[in-house]
Amino acid sequence: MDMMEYFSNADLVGSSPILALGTFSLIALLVNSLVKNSQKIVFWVCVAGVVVSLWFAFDNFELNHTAFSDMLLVGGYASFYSILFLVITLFALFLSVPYLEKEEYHLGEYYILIILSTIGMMLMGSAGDLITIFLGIEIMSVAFYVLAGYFRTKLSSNESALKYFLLGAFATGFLLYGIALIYGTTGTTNLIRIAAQYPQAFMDPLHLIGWGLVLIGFSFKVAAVPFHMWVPDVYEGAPTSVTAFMSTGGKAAAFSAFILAFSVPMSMHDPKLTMVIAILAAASMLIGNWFGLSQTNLKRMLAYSSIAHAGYMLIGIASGTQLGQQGITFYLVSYGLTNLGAFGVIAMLEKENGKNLSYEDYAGLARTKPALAALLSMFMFSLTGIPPFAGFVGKYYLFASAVQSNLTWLAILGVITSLFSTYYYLRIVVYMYFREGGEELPPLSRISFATVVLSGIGIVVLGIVPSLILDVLKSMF
Amino acid sequence: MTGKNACPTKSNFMIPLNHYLLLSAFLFSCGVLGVVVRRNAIVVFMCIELMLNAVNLSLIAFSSYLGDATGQMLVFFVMVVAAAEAAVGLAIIISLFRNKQTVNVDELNILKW
Amino acid sequence: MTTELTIALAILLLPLVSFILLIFTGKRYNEKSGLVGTAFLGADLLLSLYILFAKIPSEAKVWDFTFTWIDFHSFVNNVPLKLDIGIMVDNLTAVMLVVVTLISFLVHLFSLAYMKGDIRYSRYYANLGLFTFSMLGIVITNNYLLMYVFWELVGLSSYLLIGHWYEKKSASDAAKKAFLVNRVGDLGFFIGIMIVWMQFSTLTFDGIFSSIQNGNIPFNSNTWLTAAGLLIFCGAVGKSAQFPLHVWLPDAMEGPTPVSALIHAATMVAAGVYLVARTFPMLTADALLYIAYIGAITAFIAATIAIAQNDIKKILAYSTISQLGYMVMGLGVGAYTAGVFHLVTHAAFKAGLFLASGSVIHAMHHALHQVNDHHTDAQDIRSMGGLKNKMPVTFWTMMIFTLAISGVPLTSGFLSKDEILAGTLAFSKFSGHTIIPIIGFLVAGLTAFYMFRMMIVVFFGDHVDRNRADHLHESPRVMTVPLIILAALSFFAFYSFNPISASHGWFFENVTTPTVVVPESVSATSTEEFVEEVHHQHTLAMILSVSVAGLGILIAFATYYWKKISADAVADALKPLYNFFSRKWYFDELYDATVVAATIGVARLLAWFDSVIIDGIVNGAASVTRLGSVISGKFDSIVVDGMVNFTAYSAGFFGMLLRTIQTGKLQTYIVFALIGLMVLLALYI
Amino acid sequence: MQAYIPIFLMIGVGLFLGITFLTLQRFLGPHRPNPEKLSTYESGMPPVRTARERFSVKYYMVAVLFILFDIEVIFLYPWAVNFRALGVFGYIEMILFILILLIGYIYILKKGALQWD
Repeated sequence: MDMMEYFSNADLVGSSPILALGTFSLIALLVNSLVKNSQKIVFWVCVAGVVVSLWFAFDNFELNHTAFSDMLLVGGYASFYSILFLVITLFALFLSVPYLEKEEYHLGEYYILIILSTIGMMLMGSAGDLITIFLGIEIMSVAFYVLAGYFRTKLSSNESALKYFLLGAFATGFLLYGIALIYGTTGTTNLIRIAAQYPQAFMDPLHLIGWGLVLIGFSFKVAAVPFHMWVPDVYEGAPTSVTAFMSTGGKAAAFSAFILAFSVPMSMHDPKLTMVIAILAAASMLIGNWFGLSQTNLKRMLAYSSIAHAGYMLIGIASGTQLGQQGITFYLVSYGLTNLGAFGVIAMLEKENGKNLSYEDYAGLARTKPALAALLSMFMFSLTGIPPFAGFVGKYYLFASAVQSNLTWLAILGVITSLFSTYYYLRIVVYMYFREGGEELPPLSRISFATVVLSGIGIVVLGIVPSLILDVLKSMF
Repeated sequence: MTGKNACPTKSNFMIPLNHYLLLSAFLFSCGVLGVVVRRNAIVVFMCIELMLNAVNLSLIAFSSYLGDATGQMLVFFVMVVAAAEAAVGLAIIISLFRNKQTVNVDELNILKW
Repeated sequence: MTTELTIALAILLLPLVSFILLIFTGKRYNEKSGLVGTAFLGADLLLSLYILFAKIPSEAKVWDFTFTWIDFHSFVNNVPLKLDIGIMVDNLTAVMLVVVTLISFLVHLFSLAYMKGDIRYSRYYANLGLFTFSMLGIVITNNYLLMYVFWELVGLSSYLLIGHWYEKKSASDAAKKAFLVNRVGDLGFFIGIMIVWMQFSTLTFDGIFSSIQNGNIPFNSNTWLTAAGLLIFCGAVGKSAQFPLHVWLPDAMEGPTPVSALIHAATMVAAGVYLVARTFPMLTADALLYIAYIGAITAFIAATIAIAQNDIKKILAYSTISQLGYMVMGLGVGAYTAGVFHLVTHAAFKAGLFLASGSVIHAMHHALHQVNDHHTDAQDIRSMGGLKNKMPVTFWTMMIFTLAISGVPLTSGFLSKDEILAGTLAFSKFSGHTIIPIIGFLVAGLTAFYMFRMMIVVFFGDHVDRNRADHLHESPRVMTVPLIILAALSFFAFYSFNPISASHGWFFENVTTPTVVVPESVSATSTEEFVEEVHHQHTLAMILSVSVAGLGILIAFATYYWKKISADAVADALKPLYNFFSRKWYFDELYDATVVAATIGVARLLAWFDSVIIDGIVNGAASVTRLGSVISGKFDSIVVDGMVNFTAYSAGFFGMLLRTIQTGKLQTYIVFALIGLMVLLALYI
Repeated sequence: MQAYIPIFLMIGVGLFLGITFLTLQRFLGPHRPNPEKLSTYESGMPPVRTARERFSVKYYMVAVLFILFDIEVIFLYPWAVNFRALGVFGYIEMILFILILLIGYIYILKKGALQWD
């Protein structure tokens, strides 16, 4: 029997970035088990894996087909997101080394788990089928659960992991139930084939409930209000380097799958579905920003900010247009760079046992570490959405998409909540520049600093010349 | 697999799809309720497993009624994923127990506000 | 981009370069930083002059360089979605460039001596550079986006400058107050911009105006057009210290005096007037009427307060507010060129007044220091007197500035004030709002009175302390030269060869009223008719304004020089009124009593609610005590910082919410998620 | 309703058999208790402590690993069903799959997770 019916060269090429990273993760696992004290080697194997995978992803960019009987998308969108995840992973890997060494808990498994979760993200970003989305989410999440509890002797890390795990698994139940109902009403889990059955299938209430449940599952993953409450606890308790990775890569992956899945039902421009997503977006922007106001711990503040930013990005989903989806994609790039940088600075200044994380601890930083203070200010400006940083362009994009889809009220709300958010973002700047302080700081590592500087350069370049990404986006959608 | 063999012969003896779905929904709700009211982390997790298995039931039912194998395939994946989650979950609970000597989820409150 | 625009860009960027240079090298070359900054600004001034002399004779109405910054390759409301930004130079911009760089240069020069030995000397010059850069940015952009960015930058850099001596609590409070009050206005400005953008999907002045001209009105309603105009005007109300947001400006006098000259004469406060001028084409008749009234009210209130002040800088501060009200009123009545012209002439003589007062204060400080007097206020005019002979250059230049601001013929102030007053007369003829010209003339008289009161008390008679008088000296050359330059610029000849009318001078010929684009049904009187009427009213305005100014001066001399009228007796006779004026119409008290008190009240209510109800239910007695101490701590900080510390307040409020929702308990989270799910489900079905 | 007959039958038979055998042994079997017999049976060793005690964490470890490797077999099932149709290619695929599991096994082995002491 001819096996080419099941498997072709095109499938191999299409999945090459994922396969490559998977292979390297296995090699790393082998190295880790066979060689003693091999953290450094494992780290470099993982970096090599990411680089090779990046190369394959770039190579695939021009392609435009599907693999494994439409289970996997190849090229364009999938490649773009794969590249995004891989770059974020690379940043996160380099940020982690000094952090783990400082905390004196340095194991090779950490890096393996990071790239395993990246595999999950890449599956999500190139999913052509609800099963692929489910698998991707699970691969990513299971690795995240472990990473959140990585400091296994610390109670806060344990607690963070358990909360994340139980709520994550709970959300998976909803997502899966939704998938089951969609499958039951259309007879397929493939997104393309589901879309082919529209608009009749869309009239079935069971089908709609299915999408509603999938929406809930995704809302948990992207941290949209009211399914957001795990976020602050998990972000605060997890190791800072993991939080940096979760809040950027994890969020980007969730949104990449969100876009893929919901481009199908959103194509119907159903006012009720739009309204529900718009309300999720509005609630996230309001709650995230308001609760962010009263935080004193920077990690927790950034957690609430992450909820708020999920709200901004949901505007793009609610708009249901290509403009909105491009906006989300751009936003994810800028948000990823910004948050990695911000968490990078926080990880660098953190002292043992999670000390040195409050606003007060940053007083007078401008005098003791002017470069770090300037960088952190830039990240805060970008999160606020002040030109000429990348955050501004992203917000502009998303608000424009809202106006285009007659959701002007959402854009107005977005602007107002952004104004609110300036209070807590710029408060840290005020502390750094206008308050006296300055305790002993932990020694700063060069690698972390270089990474943070790179993300700083990234947001400025993207803020001034956004067309670098915009032109790519145009060709993707 | 064409699915023809997997499809039971449609006869008068078939249990209507709705009954499966209702049972599945009932089990799912039981799971959700359990997650909300139980305090032991392991029991909470078992209730989540119950939710997943409720979904498996409806998937199998759909698969059988549609005569399509995709649903069964998904069930395999769900089971494997559930097993992996169980392993990780158990590990997390154990490490928590080692530090805190309890698995009561109400006592997890150093992270709040 | 043409050569001229490249030069214009260089004008914009030079102060920024100066700022960056001084920030990075300031510590090492502290003494040199003043000279570096001044040199940069000198070059900037020369370039600006070049642009002015190139632009005025040029055929082109405007030099514009616009490019698409971001192209989203998409359409919104059938308009391509993209962000165009750029710079432009028209006659107004060219004039403003010179005004800003000139004043800034002179302030740089003046500060060389005035700020000598300051502990943050290089930081001071760096901030001056940043401020000048931001101000030039406002003047040179061709779109609201960049304008807003520079607008906020001006706010930030003025915060830095006013709070330069931040060890002094009053200085840092004043800086905060200025920043926050400006924020209120900026919020309106921002919303205005948003309305405009939502409708037109562009932010360039040109794009917006041509869109309106083609009948594209926000939400198809002229009311919204008026609202958009007024909201943008809110920004001007904040920056130009118009009623009711004028309260920050007098406090901002806590900054170094040259900073006051820069910020409160030619730049920051002028930005508001400039904004109105730029937005002028899209202002409806209704919007203009509001603007005119706001200007008139501001001019009147500030003038009355100025009469009763004794601090030399406070008097000048209120006179600034009053004159700004004049400009805004001028623009509001439709006398566009007159309003802008007053901005230019005022920039010169008001900067001069501030610098001269700086010179006086400098001398007083020096003298007080010599006699070891640390109690006398160096800024109180009652402790001065007889400085005429001690400081002749300062006296004569300041006299010229005072004549100019009082509107005495042969000065620049006379020309511009006259045009505005003629404009108000014409306006009242068309619209019937006679109160506006009445206020205009009244304020002209008041201005002459309080300015001469200040001059007489400070410079005439004998010095109050003979001992101290011996130590009073004229300021060094580097301080007097800027005064002389500004005094020269306060003569009519620079603006018009005709000493009694500027309407055929180069300014009026070249800076003309822009074409109004609003629909005819809601537009104000057409420009041609208006100008025609202004010409008719001109003579009347001139006669009236000279008489009221003369009257004001006469009363001032009668009261303070010849002592024919006893100022104290008058103050006693009109005690309630005098108190009302000297306490600044109780605006600060009013705001304290309303806004700040409301904030505190809400906080107190929440604290009570939190401690009594929420905690009683949720946490029990133990945490009440703990929370009580937290809340009372918060309460203190609210009382102390007033509305400044908004975040502390919000922490109290949202802390309460968080305590009830974000309990840290897993199942609470799930329950909230399920409740949310139910709500969404209800919406879905 | 007819469709449910097999289920009800199943339940009925199950209950019937369970109850019958439990009752039967009570009546048929001899019942002569002594302390030795009533104590917990532990492979013929005398019981040391009560049986209701906490297990060592090591049991959990083994249990967790068991679940994982046990459930992975599920993927062998569809392959086994269509073994002939999938041919050599399927065989290679399965070998790869097992190899991946093997790497996991090596990891466990080397980390000492299966060592009891």
